[in-house]
Amino acid sequence: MNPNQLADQAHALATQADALAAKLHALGTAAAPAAAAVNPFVFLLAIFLMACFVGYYVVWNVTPALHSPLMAVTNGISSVIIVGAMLATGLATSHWAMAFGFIAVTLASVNIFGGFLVTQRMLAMFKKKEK
Amino acid sequence: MNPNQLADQAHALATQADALAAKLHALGTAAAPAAAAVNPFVFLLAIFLMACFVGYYVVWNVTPALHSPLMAVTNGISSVIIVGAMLATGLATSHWAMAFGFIAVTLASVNIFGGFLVTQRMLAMFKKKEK
Amino acid sequence: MSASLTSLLYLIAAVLFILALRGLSHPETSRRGNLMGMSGMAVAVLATLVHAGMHASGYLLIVLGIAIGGSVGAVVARRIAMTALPQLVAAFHSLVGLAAVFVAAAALNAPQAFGIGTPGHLYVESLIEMSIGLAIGAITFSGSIIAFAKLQGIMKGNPITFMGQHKLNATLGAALAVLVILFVATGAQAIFWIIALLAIALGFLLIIPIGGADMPVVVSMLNSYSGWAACGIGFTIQNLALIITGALVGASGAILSYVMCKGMNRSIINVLLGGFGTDSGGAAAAAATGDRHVKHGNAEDAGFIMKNASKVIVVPGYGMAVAQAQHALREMADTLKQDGVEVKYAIHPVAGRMPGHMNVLLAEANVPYDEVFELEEINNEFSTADVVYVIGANDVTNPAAKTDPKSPIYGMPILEVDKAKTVLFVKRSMASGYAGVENELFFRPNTMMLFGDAKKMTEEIVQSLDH
Amino acid sequence: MSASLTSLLYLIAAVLFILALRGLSHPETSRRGNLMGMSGMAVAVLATLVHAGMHASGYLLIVLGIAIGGSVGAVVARRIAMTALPQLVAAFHSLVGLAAVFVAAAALNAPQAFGIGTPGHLYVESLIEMSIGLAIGAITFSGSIIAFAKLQGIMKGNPITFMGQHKLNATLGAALAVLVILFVATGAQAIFWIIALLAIALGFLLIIPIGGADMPVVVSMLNSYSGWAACGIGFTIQNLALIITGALVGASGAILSYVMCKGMNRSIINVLLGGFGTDSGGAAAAAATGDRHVKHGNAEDAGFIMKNASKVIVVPGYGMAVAQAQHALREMADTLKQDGVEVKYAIHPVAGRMPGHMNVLLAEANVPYDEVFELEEINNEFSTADVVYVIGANDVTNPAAKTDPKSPIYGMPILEVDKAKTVLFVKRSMASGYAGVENELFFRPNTMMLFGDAKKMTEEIVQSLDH
Ligand SMILES: NC(=O)c1ccc[n+]([C@@H]2O[C@H](COP(=O)([O-])OP(=O)(O)OC[C@H]3O[C@@H](n4cnc5c(N)ncnc54)[C@H](OP(=O)(O)O)[C@@H]3O)[C@@H](O)[C@H]2O)c1
Ligand SMILES: NC(=O)c1ccc[n+]([C@@H]2O[C@H](COP(=O)([O-])OP(=O)(O)OC[C@H]3O[C@@H](n4cnc5c(N)ncnc54)[C@H](OP(=O)(O)O)[C@@H]3O)[C@@H](O)[C@H]2O)c1
Repeated sequence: MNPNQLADQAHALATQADALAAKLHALGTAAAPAAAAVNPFVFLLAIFLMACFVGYYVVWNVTPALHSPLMAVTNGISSVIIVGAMLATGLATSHWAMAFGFIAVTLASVNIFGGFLVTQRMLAMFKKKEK
Repeated sequence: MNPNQLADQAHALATQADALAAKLHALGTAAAPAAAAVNPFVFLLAIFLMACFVGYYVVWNVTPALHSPLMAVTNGISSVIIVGAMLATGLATSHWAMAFGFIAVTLASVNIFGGFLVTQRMLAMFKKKEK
Repeated sequence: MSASLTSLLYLIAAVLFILALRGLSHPETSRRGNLMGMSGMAVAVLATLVHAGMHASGYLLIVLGIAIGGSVGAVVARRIAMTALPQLVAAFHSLVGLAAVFVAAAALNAPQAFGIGTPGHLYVESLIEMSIGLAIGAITFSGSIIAFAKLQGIMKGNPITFMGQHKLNATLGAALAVLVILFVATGAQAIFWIIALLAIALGFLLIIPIGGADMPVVVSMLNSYSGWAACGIGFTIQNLALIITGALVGASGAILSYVMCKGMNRSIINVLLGGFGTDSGGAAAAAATGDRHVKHGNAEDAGFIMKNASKVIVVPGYGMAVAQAQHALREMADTLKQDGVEVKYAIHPVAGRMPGHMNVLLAEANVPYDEVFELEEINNEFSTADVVYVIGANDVTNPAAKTDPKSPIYGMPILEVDKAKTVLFVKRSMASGYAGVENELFFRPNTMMLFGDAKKMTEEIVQSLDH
Repeated sequence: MSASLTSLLYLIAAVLFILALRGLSHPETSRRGNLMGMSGMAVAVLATLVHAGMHASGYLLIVLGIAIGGSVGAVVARRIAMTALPQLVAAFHSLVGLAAVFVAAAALNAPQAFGIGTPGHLYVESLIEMSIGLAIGAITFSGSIIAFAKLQGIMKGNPITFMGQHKLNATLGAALAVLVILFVATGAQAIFWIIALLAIALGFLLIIPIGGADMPVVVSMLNSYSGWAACGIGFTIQNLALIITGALVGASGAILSYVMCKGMNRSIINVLLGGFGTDSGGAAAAAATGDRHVKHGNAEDAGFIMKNASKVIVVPGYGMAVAQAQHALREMADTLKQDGVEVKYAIHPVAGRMPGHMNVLLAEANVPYDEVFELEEINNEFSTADVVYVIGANDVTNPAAKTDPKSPIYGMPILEVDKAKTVLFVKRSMASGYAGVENELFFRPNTMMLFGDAKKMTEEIVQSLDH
């Protein structure tokens, strides 16, 4: 291999790497036009704030007669934390993380089944006058 | 320069480029941990959906006596589109874009001042019984 | 300032807008609500002003635009008569629609300003969102202009219909859809403007077949559209304030349209297909009185009856707005109250020609809002009233809504004024109201018709009371 | 599946949860609401199951966990008595709190799974969010355990107070804050677990000074906490479903606490500072009857009076729950209705020991919900009732709330049962209720006391009615 060839090859390699870098950068921005510059935390915060308003209104509209089922059903839905537990169990390679995840999956499952089924039992009792 | 030196240099260049690519990638993710992989559109959609719920509830809670001021005030706040117009006017280098932006700024300003001031005039009239 | 910080400020602005609408849930908090709205707008504008990279000529144009637009807006807001509110709102919507079109055009020409690509090479996602904002904005613009013209009387209120109208609209709509797809594929300027023109034409064509009297529903629907247009632009330029605000405005317009349609017991489809109602109630076919007996009265009679009553309920309607009789009405109520008569006001949800129309007019005449009651609050009280003074209202009292399944207003909730001992009807003739339905009440033995202009008649009653 | 698609599914799950709560606005839509909640959970779980990169042993553990947890939950839900609901809810909260702690621990050990850094090198942002989720979760866990123990009777209901309690709590709180800062700076495992232990201790200490009877407010407040903990974790792992759901649950708990405090006319601070009320009403100081006259009666008398009434309003309270008298009560109402007597139920917002407590029990006994009315709906009707049958309720009828500004319940809205012709009070003694306030009504001439267990007394009345 002569020096010139080598130099050419090196140059080609460098340009390739450069192109790769550019592509990677583009990848980051293409998926996310203007927002790429915005920290996703801001978006999550916006979602959180809006959800607080929604929660406020939606819960105030729950009829007082159903406040007990409300407590039970929120129990059920707050167990959506199982999502985090499942990801930890299924994706982690650390045994500790998997163990913690497994415990959390089990605890949340108690709540999911317990919460929704108790609610169902309660709601099944609310009946209108038979005519 | 001997071939070996050249090859070395080329190699160094390549590793450098590689590092650069990695750094760029890290830059994209550091600011935005897990969410980096998620298209911001999903977040914006979530915000939009939550805002629809908020809008539904907040407007239903407006007392019918104030439905006319409601129409006027929504007029005012919908002119927040001025933000887009201002960005176009101030950031664009294209003359067309600046002209379009300017027109939009002017139109939206009519609405902002008109909407809020008319609302103020209306609301100022709503008075309680003097005792 | 960093993009994140700017976004945060936009979020704060959006929350202030939510609090503004929340304030309108009660007259007491409503003024604070409006202030919140103003602060929200101030935050949004200031956040944009300090955006990194703004150039001097841009600042100049922005300040100029705000100065021109702001002064026009302020002058209009100060001068406008409260009775012209419906057309004012329509005019304002057309401006929002047009602004959306121009922001879309600016974004297409300077995509770098919004980080959505380079000229001619915009992200597909952005092009989709942009064309939605553009099309809805353009329809809002032209539709609102027609609504304004019909309400202002520049254009006749009659529904304008012609052969193949629906087909034409459908064709235009399909063409629009095709063009949007082409635009997303190419991002071409020319297609952008063709879409704009086509959408403007469609906006005209959609609204002309709708009668002038249905314009309030249309205005509210266009309000909703202007919100969705703002959302479209908001997604394009990824702006939190625009997305959230657009959803709020969209919801507001949709809900008000719903409230009106429900109050009239019609479907929104029925309204949009057009052809119902002409300019104003008065023009509708005068009812054939036949040989049925109608009890007339004059101001003296009315004054005498009310003076001797212990409770009077006032039911205002569109005629009060036409005659601008609200001040005379307040005077009459004051005089009656001095004589120890209890006076209350009953407002039907669709009395007048705009939601909350009567409330604003009564408020303008300094009627305290705690004397003004909504249908559900007061409907049971009519049986305890000695006199109901119906001033320029008609449809909202028509018992046909309860009794006649064939009537176009059947199912609409009504104010049950006939439960009172005496009903006084102030109107100019036996003509029917907006819905064009004869009102059975005019012929009841406990009804007395007071023919004449609402303002004049009320002033005469005040005089007779003063004697 | 791409991360965006997964996120979209989480968003759909969150919207389903919103619709679930929305369904609870009416009994008719409530069952559909609960189904929506279940579907939302199914969507969230399925979306996670098909997440890219899940390994086989993970799947195994997940299925195992769901199987174990699910069957325990299902069995408990099926077996539990409706009267044990408050403690069940408390127990469930403690599980959510503990789950949050373990998810935080897992995220700390396997940050790559959530894309929040590498072990030992987590993003600062994520560490902040994680420690918030951890601390709130741990407090929720131990606080709920105490609430459960007090409600279940495992632990005495008395407020446990000691010298320097508030100081100790403040010190612990400060220590927690310092540790959180240290944790964010270092990301050390050890500090993580110290925070967990400290927060658990704080949870215990915060709840033990609160009396057993105040536990419902505490349970609801902990419900709110469990929501905020979920939010903290949601921000850490950037999960839409968790963030939105956390906010919903947080709002729900906060609002229910507010409703209860308002219904009792106490501030949340007053409740949390503790020391008010002991285990149950019955234990509170028995009122000194003095020489004031009290009219006694027996089941026969009560049956006779009610048989001859045309309208009876039933006011249930905590005593009905204690005695499990709801079935007997329904039977009594049925018998009366057969005799042509109109029967209605009036529910005070804080009757019983949990919001909506009475409604669930009455529903359990097949009382149709359209016969059950809330305070505002029925308070005007007591004057038209011949008999009010107060069964195990006390405070919610006490006129001292209106007349005696020095009474601890002053300002609390009450059911105005004394407006009825005759008031029948079913309780075991002259003892006061939860608030420990003597009830003036017992001494009124139109009141008749029926001393005895609510269930027994009601059954006896049914027998006497059958004769
Ligand atoms: N509020 C809304 O949002 C809204 C929106 C869309 C449609 N609408 C419709 O508008 C109608 C509103 O009912 P309404 O009872 O208020 O009005 P209406 O039924 O239209 O009746 C108004 C009456 O006022 C009389 N009038 C007109 N000018 C007058 C004057 N200068 N002095 C005295 N009387 C005068 C007219 O009778 P003469 O000609 O005999 O004087 C007419 O019968 C409903 O049918 C509703 O569905 C309302
Ligand atoms: N619902 C909530 O969310 C909530 C939350 C926190 C606090 N609270 C408080 O709880 C109270 C609820 O009022 P309330 O009127 O329902 O209950 P209460 O005032 O506590 O009175 C219950 C009465 O039932 C009687 N009783 C107990 N066991 C009985 C039995 N087996 N048979 C017959 N009677 C029996 C007791 O009198 P004897 O001992 O003489 O039988 C007692 O006076 C309010 O003070 C409220 O502030 C409610």
